[in-house]
Amino acid sequence: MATATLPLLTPNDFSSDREVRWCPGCGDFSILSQLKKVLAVLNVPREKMVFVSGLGCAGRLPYYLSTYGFHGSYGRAPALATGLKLANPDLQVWVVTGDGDALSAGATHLIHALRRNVDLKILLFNNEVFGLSKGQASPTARPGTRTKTSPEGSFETPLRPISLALAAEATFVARTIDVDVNHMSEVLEKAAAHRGAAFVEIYQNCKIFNDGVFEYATDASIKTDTVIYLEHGRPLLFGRDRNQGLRLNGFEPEAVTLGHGITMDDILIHDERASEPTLAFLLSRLIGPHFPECLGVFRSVQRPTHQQLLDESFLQGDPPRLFEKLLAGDESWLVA
Amino acid sequence: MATATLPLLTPNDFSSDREVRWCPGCGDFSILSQLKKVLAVLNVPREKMVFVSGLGCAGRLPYYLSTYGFHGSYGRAPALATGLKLANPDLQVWVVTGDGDALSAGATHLIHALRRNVDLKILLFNNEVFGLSKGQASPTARPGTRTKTSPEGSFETPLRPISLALAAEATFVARTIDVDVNHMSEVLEKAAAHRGAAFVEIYQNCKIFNDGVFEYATDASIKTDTVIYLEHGRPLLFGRDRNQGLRLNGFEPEAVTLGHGITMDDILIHDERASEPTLAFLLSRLIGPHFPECLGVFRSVQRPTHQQLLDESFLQGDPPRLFEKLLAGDESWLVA
Amino acid sequence: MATHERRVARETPRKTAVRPTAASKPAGAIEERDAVVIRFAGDAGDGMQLVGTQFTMASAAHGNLVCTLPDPPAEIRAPVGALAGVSGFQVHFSSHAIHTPGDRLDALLAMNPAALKANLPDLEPGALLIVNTDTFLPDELHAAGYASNPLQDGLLDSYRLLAAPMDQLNREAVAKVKLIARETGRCKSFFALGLALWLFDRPLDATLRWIRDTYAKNPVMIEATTRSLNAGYQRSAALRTPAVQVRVAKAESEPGRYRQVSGAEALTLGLLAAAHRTGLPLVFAGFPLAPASEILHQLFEMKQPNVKVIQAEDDLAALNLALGASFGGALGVTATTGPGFSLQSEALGLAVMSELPCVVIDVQRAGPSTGIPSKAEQADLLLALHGRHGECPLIVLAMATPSDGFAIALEAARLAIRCMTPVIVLADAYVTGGAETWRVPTLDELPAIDVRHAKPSAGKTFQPYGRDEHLARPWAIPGTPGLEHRTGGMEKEAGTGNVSYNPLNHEEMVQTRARKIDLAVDTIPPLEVNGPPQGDLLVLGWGSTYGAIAAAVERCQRKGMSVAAAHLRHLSPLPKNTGDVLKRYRKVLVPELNAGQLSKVLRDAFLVDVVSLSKVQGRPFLVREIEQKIEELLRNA
Amino acid sequence: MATHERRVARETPRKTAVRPTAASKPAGAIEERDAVVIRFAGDAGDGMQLVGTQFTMASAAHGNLVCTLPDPPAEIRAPVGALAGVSGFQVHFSSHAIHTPGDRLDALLAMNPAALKANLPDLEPGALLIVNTDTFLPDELHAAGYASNPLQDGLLDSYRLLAAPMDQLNREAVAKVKLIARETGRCKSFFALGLALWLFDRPLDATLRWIRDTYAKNPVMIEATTRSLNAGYQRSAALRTPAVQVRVAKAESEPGRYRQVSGAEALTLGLLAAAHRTGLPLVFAGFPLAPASEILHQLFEMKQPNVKVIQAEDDLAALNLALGASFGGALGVTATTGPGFSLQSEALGLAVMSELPCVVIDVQRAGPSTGIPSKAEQADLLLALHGRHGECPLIVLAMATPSDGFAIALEAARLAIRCMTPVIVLADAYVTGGAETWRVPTLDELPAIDVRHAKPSAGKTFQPYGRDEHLARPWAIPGTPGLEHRTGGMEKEAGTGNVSYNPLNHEEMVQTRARKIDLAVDTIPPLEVNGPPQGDLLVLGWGSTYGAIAAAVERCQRKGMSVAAAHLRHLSPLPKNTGDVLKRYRKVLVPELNAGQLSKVLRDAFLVDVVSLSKVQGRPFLVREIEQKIEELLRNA
Ligand SMILES: Cc1ncc(C[n+]2csc(CCOP(=O)(O)OP(=O)(O)O)c2C)c(N)n1
Ligand SMILES: Cc1ncc(C[n+]2csc(CCOP(=O)(O)OP(=O)(O)O)c2C)c(N)n1
Ligand code: SF4
Ligand code: SF4
Ligand SMILES: [Mg+2]
Ligand SMILES: [Mg+2]
Repeated sequence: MATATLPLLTPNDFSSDREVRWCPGCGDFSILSQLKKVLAVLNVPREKMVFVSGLGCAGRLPYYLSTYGFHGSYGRAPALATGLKLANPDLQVWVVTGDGDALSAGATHLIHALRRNVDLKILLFNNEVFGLSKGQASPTARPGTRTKTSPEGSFETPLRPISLALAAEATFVARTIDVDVNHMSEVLEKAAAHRGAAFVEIYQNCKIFNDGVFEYATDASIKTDTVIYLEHGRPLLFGRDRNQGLRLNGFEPEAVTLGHGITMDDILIHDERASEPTLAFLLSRLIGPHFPECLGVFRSVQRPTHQQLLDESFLQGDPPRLFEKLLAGDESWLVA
Repeated sequence: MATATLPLLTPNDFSSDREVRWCPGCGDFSILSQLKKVLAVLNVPREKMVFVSGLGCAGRLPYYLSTYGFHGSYGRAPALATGLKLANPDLQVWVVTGDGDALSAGATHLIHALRRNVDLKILLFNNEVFGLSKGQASPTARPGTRTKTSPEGSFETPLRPISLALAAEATFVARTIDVDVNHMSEVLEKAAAHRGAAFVEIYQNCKIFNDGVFEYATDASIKTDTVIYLEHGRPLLFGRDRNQGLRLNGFEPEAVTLGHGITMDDILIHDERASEPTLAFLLSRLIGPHFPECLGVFRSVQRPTHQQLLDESFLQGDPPRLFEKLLAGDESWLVA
Repeated sequence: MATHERRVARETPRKTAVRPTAASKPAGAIEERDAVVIRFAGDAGDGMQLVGTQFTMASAAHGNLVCTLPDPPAEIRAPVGALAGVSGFQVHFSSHAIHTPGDRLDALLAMNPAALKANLPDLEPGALLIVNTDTFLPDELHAAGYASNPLQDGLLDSYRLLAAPMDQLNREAVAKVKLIARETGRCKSFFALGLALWLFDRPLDATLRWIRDTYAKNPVMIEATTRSLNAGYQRSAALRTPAVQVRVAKAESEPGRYRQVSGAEALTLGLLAAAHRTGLPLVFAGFPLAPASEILHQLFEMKQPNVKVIQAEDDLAALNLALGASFGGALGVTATTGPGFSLQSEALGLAVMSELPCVVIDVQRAGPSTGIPSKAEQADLLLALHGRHGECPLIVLAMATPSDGFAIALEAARLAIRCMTPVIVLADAYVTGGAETWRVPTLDELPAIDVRHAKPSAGKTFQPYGRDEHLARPWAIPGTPGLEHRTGGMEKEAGTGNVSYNPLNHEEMVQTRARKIDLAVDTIPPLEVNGPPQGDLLVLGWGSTYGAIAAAVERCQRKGMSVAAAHLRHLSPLPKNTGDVLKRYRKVLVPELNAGQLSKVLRDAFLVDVVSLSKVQGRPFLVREIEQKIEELLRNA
Repeated sequence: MATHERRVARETPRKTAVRPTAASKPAGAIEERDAVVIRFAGDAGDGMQLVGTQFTMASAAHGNLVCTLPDPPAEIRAPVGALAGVSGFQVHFSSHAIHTPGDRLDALLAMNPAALKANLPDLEPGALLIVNTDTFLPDELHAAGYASNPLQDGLLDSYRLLAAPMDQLNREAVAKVKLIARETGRCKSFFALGLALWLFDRPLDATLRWIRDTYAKNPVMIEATTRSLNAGYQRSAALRTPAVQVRVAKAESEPGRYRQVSGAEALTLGLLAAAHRTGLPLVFAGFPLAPASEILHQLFEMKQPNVKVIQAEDDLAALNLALGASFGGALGVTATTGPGFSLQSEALGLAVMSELPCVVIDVQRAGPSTGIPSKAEQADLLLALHGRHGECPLIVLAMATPSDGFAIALEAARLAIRCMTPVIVLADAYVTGGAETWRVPTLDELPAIDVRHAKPSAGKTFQPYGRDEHLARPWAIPGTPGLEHRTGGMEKEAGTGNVSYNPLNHEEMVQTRARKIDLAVDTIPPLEVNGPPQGDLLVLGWGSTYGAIAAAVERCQRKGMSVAAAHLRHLSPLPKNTGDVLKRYRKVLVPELNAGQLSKVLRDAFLVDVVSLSKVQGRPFLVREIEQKIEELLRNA
């Protein structure tokens, strides 16, 4: 892709002619508009971008973008996108999925796309509920969430998308939130720049069926205490005055306040490039109310992409035979 | 289940009349015979036991046991077993699966059975290859494994079943190996005793398609250096003279030799009951040749079982209405 | 019989202190009708589903026979006033038996311009049109795509218009109650309801009772909604023409307890009844997929001891869960929709091979693939019959009307258990979402379902694949000593159930599994004909087209045509006399909401050149469409 | 034509220093035959597949026409000597056209008692029986279930027995080479092969060349196996009666290059040819599932630039991967077997809705569910035709013979691309595992496949669901500026491809998708008849029954019966003249390896009362079975 000659694109260039059909107040709007801004600065021509999605409110996103798009079936988008990328490695392929789509029917496909390190940008809109199907419990629903299928409150232990992605050998794992538009841009740009599978969980408010679950992380009056912004190589601090931090007590993380003998040296330093994802895993376990939750990049390491490995493998072993030779096989004979 | 009146069972009581159809030399034989020994001492009547399996060589196991059994479809055994347990919570239900069965088609079902903490004993026979389908790459195949579908050697990053089970919120996670019969008994007995989902990875040698891949962990001449046996509350030591151990360097584990300033105090202590599975996760990342691999119980914590939660939830909210009342609905009228 | 005593039974105790009371009834001119079709339409936020349901309840309690069709918008929340956000609810109430919610409207209540725009085409000329004039403002008109105001431009001249400034009248009604704006808005639907109840001379009691129960913890809302309801009921007399009341006489019904029931409710109750009747645990595993999710939701709501409901991790898991439960001795059931049903193909094969009783409800929707979510279609018939690899026969039923859901669920359970086989029940949103008046059976009217668990018999080796007189294998429940056995998806040796690669055994088993399904025919009723036992034309349907076909055929019969109707509830096996019946008519018409799937089945089975009437629009047949086709066929006969 | 020059071409260069050389040919009596059916049978470890393949190669290179059927054991490794571990390989070679690997055996080579036990029933009385006597020891006899030694108890009296102590003779042959026991064992198969080659007067060259290439890095094994082979070839003369040689003359063939090809190889080569011919990338995504895995393995082996092969995470992923690849502009292909094919139902619906060219090969096996792995059956036809929710038509083809795999793969690619639709190819282990002689096409003989990628056209908005004369929508490849569009599983508006809930648009699209498939009929050949153009009986088949039907009909024709054969390679749409052809015969017989699935299709489509001949044993038809049915029908005619 020649980048020099690319015309400058604006976010609006990424709008399709379709009317956006989410509920008023849905967090998806904010994600869509921020995404368009990010796409506009990536220096990738529009026709080289493809958005592949599964089913759910999140899954409608491709209709609202003027790129190529494929609205697949429930949970299978990562597989479809992998095939697309195999056919056409030049494309920048994004996968848009929901918590239900990705973690109920689709968990297998997600896990395998990650371990293969297929060069996909996977955005999981996590609203902790099934939106499009009208309000049932999701695999990420917090205990106690009341839905049509959990009338007394959900009691199954929720899955943590970040923990799972890390266990699935993902090379890039991050989390951001619908309304924190600057943070989202930053994370999406990093995901776009990553070579290999980039997994981004986006906390997203479902206005209708799960309104306000992420309020603690969006309400300016408290979010300094409830959120840690991850920065590579920097101590894990939080709090309005950044005087609180995480330290390790054996393998148990502890939220502490600086002072009274606790110094910056006690505070854990974030390392998104660690050879093993143990710290990232630990951070993925932090949830309120006893801990702040982490936003930002949990892990970002380099590993050859699926395509690179495939190409390398092709060069190994015997070179391919001429097609005529293949046709004739190992033993053939002529009848004159 | 009245236990006092139970007749004493022998391993042989658990043999079915079917001829065992694994390849001579297959690790499955050893697992089967050890399993029968364990079953005989569990004090559970044979008719209360059910073995549910998926497809693969491992999946044939139920045929060789005289308990109830269900040989289901590819990858779906955890779901089928969950339904069985719902219908009949009194049963002791075992799930037998292979690395392909559990982690390719079946990953979604496995993950959900674990997070729900369904009271199932899940045995994953990991031979790092597709056996029954005659030798293709498995999701756990080590890089470089040559199979019919990886002629130049597998290049996809393998999944680690233990990492994945931990990320799926499993309450009991362990690993053992086909030929180490005492260790296997110990682990299987603990799994059977666990209330909730117990996940056990069993390293299993496939004589035909992946022979010797676990030799380092079975060969008596080296296994002391290549294996750490996990013991709760005990330091993570290994080596013929137990003079080597694991210590933590930041978040990076290090294999060290005691002496030269390194003392027992530096050595990590295993804790299978930690509130979060971070240490267990770290241990699940250790692989040769730079690290010894862990055998034993990675994690064992108590959380209410799916059945318990279901029962509790039933007691919450309004009591069930009489069926007659339900039939008549909220508004009905009589025509005389 | 019109003198039958009728009283409304209340099932829920009254808990509230504030007692809503009905306003006194204003007087007016009254017109008698046999039946009326009315549709309530408004913005998704206007509470039309509530208005429709309450109106239906009142009509049913009043003694009419009732048939309804909700039509909620596809969007969860469309922008206010948009066409995509229009929510509709149609009610057909009458003094005689009716079969459908009605083709064309005798009355339309439109809460805003979009609702008018979307529904006006269905309104009969001269029919009653009730409009909330307060919403006919420039923005709303624009959103609905009206260039000029239809209230003024003559568009509505051919209707009996009742123009009511409902926002304003409602605001006045609740002025004295302290409400926030949103609550005032909610009251507006009660105003509309009150107006409709007055117009059609229905009693307020049922609605008042509902208000009391629903807002039991919110006396302010009880006060407000009661005021709105009464205001609508009273104000109507004062409104502009045509303030004429319409009255539909009570219908004659057999004695018994009656209620309204939707198809989804009926199916749910039928499943619960099967559990109740057999004493078996019921395990229902579902994965949300509209419109089948409604059954899952209902089951969560109607909680019962001995019934376990679980949301599975996906559609395939759902059927595996159900099957595992059946193996464990429960009645395992799942409900899904096209995409999930396709996914379950593999698991159905396992169910056929393991010969366990389970029930799969497929609420068909317009496909293929994601298609048009929730729109009705009957295009999964061939999938139900043939959609599994290998020779894989099973029983297929289809429900004909909303209340038939109850009977069909029981029938599915009966056959599954009797024949040890999965049973598929086909439905669609038209029957599961629709509702009708239903005589509630007493417990001892529930049909017998014969459950025989295998018992160990001393000295004999247990034969898990032995057969009884119906060729059913024994149901041996884990936990029973002496019956330990293994089942699964591999071919079984007859009798022992051991895995067998024997070619002749395989052929025998393929034939046995097929014969088992064929034999079920002995326990199902013959195909009945409504009309002359032979003649020019038979109209044969299946599933949700029942109502439209019945109504069309009755109309034609009244016109003196030699036409009969018959309806298949059993699609596999077909009733024994199906071929005979078909051959007694010169022509056979098969109306289907697909491209002719039952036609294929009949042509193959009986070599009869049936005529297919196909409609694939995600919408049910209109009575008129079938009527016209009948007339065309008989004209050319 | 028997004088045609024939020389064997070697495709692989000779690398070895040690040159194996053929022993001089011993003399003996010679008997001429038209054709011979021989089966090699032994323990899984006895190398029977190798012996069979090499024998076939030698026969083909010698100039016979050849048809083979491998029958490997179901178990990966059964205990040595067990019946479950018997591995067989059948070769039919002849001087004239043959259609099947043969019903009954003219010769059997049995390496141990189990092999004898399992295969003796198929041996013609008086036929040649070659036995390795060294294995007829008490343990082996017991494992095979023989109470007494058949070599001694008269059981074999009616055969021409050639009793050879192969273990011993082979040991002597390699005594001078330093081998470990396992290697000596492996050489035994070469001894057996040498013996067979001598008996049937085949040349050793091809095998010697194979030995050289295979053991290029192991001169000791070259030495040893060559010795064994020669010993078998020479020793035979010295063996006990009947040491008579049998000779089958060369067949007449068109000029050209020939090879042996299995169905799996032919399919693979056909897919690669499609990629080669079109210049499109080929993306093959497969999930292992016997017997389809063979195609996946072949593709990994025959690596080619522009071809990507991936093992998916499951069967559903495989089709989604293929579909994603098709969207990306490649030819997306997957191959599976019953259980995986059932799972793919949902994804096929998506493929139909997104109207993208992809190919799904279903190597049918005995079902339902896990069934009997790898055994041949044709019971997925109705699943292929109807196994998706909604009205979901697509193209279905079936391969008739092993070499037809090449043509059918190309035909599938052609139709998928031409019509923008998924195409299903039905096969089974009988055709994919079997092999036959095949004239290798030259590159310019490959059929044309017309690929038209959409191009932006200035000033016009791109219509992703516009249509060409075949009703195909444009294939617009991501990366092309100006053609950005969205597709997926929701109903599309005609032309724009936008999501549409419009009822009439839905009906139009349902009809368009169906008509598109119907229209494909214009590009496929009419059904051809082999035999009289009208008459008493037509035998109509599809898929792998081709050979047995052709052979049976030819036999009956030779007996003077008025019977013709026709074979369907296109099942959806059916060739235009199918109905006409059917109606030209008094009776139509449809032999199928299922319970009568094509019969149903034909009865429905043409209202013809076809007679079904059904066999569901996981085994192909014997020629005799069809012949008998033909005779029976004509007797009763
Ligand atoms: C096979 C299949 N199963 C189920 C569904 C129904 N379905 C559509 S969207 C959805 C839930 C989506 O939830 P999520 O992925 O969290 O997305 P959200 O709507 O919350 O953005 C479900 C269950 C389907 N379309 N297909
Ligand atoms: C739907 C489906 N896909 C694929 C298969 C084929 N299959 C059977 S066993 C197997 C691999 C099993 O591997 P694993 O689970 O590791 O078990 P192992 O044989 O190694 O014990 C496969 C791919 C199948 N039976 N069904
Ligand atoms: S249902 Fe929830 S997630 Fe879906 S569009 Fe509405 S607010 Fe957004
Ligand atoms: S293939 Fe491997 S895993 Fe399977 S039975 Fe043989 S040795 Fe065991
Ligand atoms: Mg969601
Ligand atoms: Mg394995």
